[in-house]
Amino acid sequence: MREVLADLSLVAAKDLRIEFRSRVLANQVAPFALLVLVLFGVALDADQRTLRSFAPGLFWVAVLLCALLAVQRSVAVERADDAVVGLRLSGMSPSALFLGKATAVLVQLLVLEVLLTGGIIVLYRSSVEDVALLVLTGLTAGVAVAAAGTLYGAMAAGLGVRETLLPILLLPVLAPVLIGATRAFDDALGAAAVDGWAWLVLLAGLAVVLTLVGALAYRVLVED
Amino acid sequence: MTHLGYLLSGWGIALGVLAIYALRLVRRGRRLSARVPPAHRRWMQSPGTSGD
Amino acid sequence: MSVVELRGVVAVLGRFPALAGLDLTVAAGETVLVQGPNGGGKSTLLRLCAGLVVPTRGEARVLGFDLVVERHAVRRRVGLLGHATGLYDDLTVAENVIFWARAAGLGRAAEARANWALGRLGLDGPLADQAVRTVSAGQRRRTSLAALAVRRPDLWLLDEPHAGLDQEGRDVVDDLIGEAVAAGATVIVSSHELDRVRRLSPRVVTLAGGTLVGDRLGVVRDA
Amino acid sequence: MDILATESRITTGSRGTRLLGLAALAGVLALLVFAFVLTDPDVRTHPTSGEEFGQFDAVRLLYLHVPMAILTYAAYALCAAASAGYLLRRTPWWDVTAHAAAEVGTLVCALVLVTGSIWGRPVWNTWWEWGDVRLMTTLLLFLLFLGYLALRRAAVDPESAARPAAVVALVAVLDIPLVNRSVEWWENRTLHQKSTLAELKIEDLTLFTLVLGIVVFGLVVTWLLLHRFRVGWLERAEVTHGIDRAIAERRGVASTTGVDSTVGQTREES
Repeated sequence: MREVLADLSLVAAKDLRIEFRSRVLANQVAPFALLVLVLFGVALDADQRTLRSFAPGLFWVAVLLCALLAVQRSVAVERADDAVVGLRLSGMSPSALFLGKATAVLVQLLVLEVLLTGGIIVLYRSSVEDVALLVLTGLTAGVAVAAAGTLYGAMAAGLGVRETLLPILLLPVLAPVLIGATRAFDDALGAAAVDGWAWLVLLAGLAVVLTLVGALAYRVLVED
Repeated sequence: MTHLGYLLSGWGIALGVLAIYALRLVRRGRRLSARVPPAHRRWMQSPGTSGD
Repeated sequence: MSVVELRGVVAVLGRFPALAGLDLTVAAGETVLVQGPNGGGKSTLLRLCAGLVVPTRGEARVLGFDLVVERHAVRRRVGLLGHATGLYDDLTVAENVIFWARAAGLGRAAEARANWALGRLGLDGPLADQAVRTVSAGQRRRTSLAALAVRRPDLWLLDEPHAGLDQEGRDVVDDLIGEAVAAGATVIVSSHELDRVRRLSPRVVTLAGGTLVGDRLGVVRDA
Repeated sequence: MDILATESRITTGSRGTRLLGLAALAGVLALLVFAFVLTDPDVRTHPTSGEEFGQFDAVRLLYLHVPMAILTYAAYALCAAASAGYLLRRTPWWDVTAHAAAEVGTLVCALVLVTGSIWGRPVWNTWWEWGDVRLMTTLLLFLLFLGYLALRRAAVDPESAARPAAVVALVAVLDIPLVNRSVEWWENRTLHQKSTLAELKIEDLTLFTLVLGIVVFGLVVTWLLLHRFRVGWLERAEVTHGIDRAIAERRGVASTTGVDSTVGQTREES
């Protein structure tokens, strides 16, 4: 267990350091996230009330689109110079590897979520009614997205067609996450009268299931 | 009979698509069969021989 | 004890039988040079011995482990230098080597071992703190070798280790191989530079068409 | 010519599947007779106003739609079971079965969505109803398995896609209850069943026709599955056969490369 934690943090720290150096997130993904928010605003004809009530859904669609980019980047880091071979020879457990990669993606997603939250407050005039719910939802849904993304990213990359295959594999799996996170945000942002905490429970279930499945399935995928 | 258009298109599309798929499967099977030695086609057993 | 024991091994990549029935035995402590035409199966042989390619037919044991069922045990005990260098462009030379040392489970010893390997390959000094993306191809290759050396593998699998290196770099590689053998490791090298490797290795095996077509044990006849 | 005879012509058919195919064809014809001639349209009279309402003849689409929906889920269940079997056993039989079930299941699933939409237009007055649990679940399941099939096609050789595909299938099927749950909460309204099927007077003949539909489409799907399995099996066999040939060819090349295989000198040395 301690070994798994050590390997997890080693891999996650490595990915985050690479991210910090290359600034792909800051220079490409973050502007893209804001761009998506602006495009939604333009497409929906800038009616403030519409935007405000749709803000939770638009927020999470933007997160999913950014997650695709983050996952592809996370995969590309290992594939660029075949470092993935070294990882397979390293003796690190595939589960630790999976959790490490997923943790790094999660951290990046959380940064993007903070940014996007600022974006919808400024651009869509959303107001935060329940901070705790907002934070916990962002975290839990982030875990689910990062876990599923890391699993399917590795899968698509293994077959050598990651760019085109990843969205069609990943997005349908994340549909319940999108629904749950949107509803929970509806409550947290006061956009609709729903019980956000009940949705948070569903999200937590999803996050746990996807993380466990990912940690087990990663072993199956990287076995050879 | 009411809704005749809906009925015909519903049943027509379903049965039509299934038929086309079946036909294509059979064709694909024939093409592949010709390229694979009979030992690999284990369902091609004359009656009387035991399975496998 | 033999470190590599292959009997009638077939390895299929996609639909291509890269190894088409290969027999090869390598004893512990031996250094073997693999040569042969391009596409003859040299790289696949090395990847197979690393436990990265699964034999589809035949019997294959490496370091006493069966390659079909005990690949994992094999993997952590071998070091492979492939065509790619397996480094992270955005990390420095030292960070890369330290990462791979930690990944090999060296724990506290990782940093010291990494420093030793960096020094051994002439990568210490300011070069160590340069991002890998900015160093020359030869230095990159040396970094990769350092990342391999920190693992102290029992079986070294080197695919064209001399490619892209200058004279000094080649000598360093040869010294490194010599040291590894002296420490009891087994080395399999594929190389086009026959004369150079023959100084290290009396045994030359030739692969063509995915099979063994030559296995010569003998004195080097200098031209 | 007796079409049941074991022919010398090479096909994926066998005596058993030919019989099955004939039974399925006869079944479809019988089902058409039941669905269009023998059963009555769904016409109900309002107890107080005496107005006629109901699905009228559109109900005849249900004899097609409901059995296919049941078989879609059965095929996907088979795919998940075979995928689990593959991960445990790692033999091609399970993998080919999973692939066959996924492909046939997805085809039927597409038809379920289309026929459901065609039925929904006159009865619910809409082609598509957001927030209906079963519609959404089925649609997402369909999309999940489109991804599965895309992954299968993207692979260079069938073997390399086997494990990822098994994982995708298992995750997809695991996803069903979650999707179902979340959509159910999402919009707490379901047009299905409560408003339509349950109110339908299930007469004996109606029920019989529905059951007949399940049996008939069961036969059709079984026939398709068997043939799809055999096609998949042949594809594998073709690859194996091709590899055998390639090995022989490669070994042939090896002996003619001109490298001296005896102990001694290689040509480059001299």
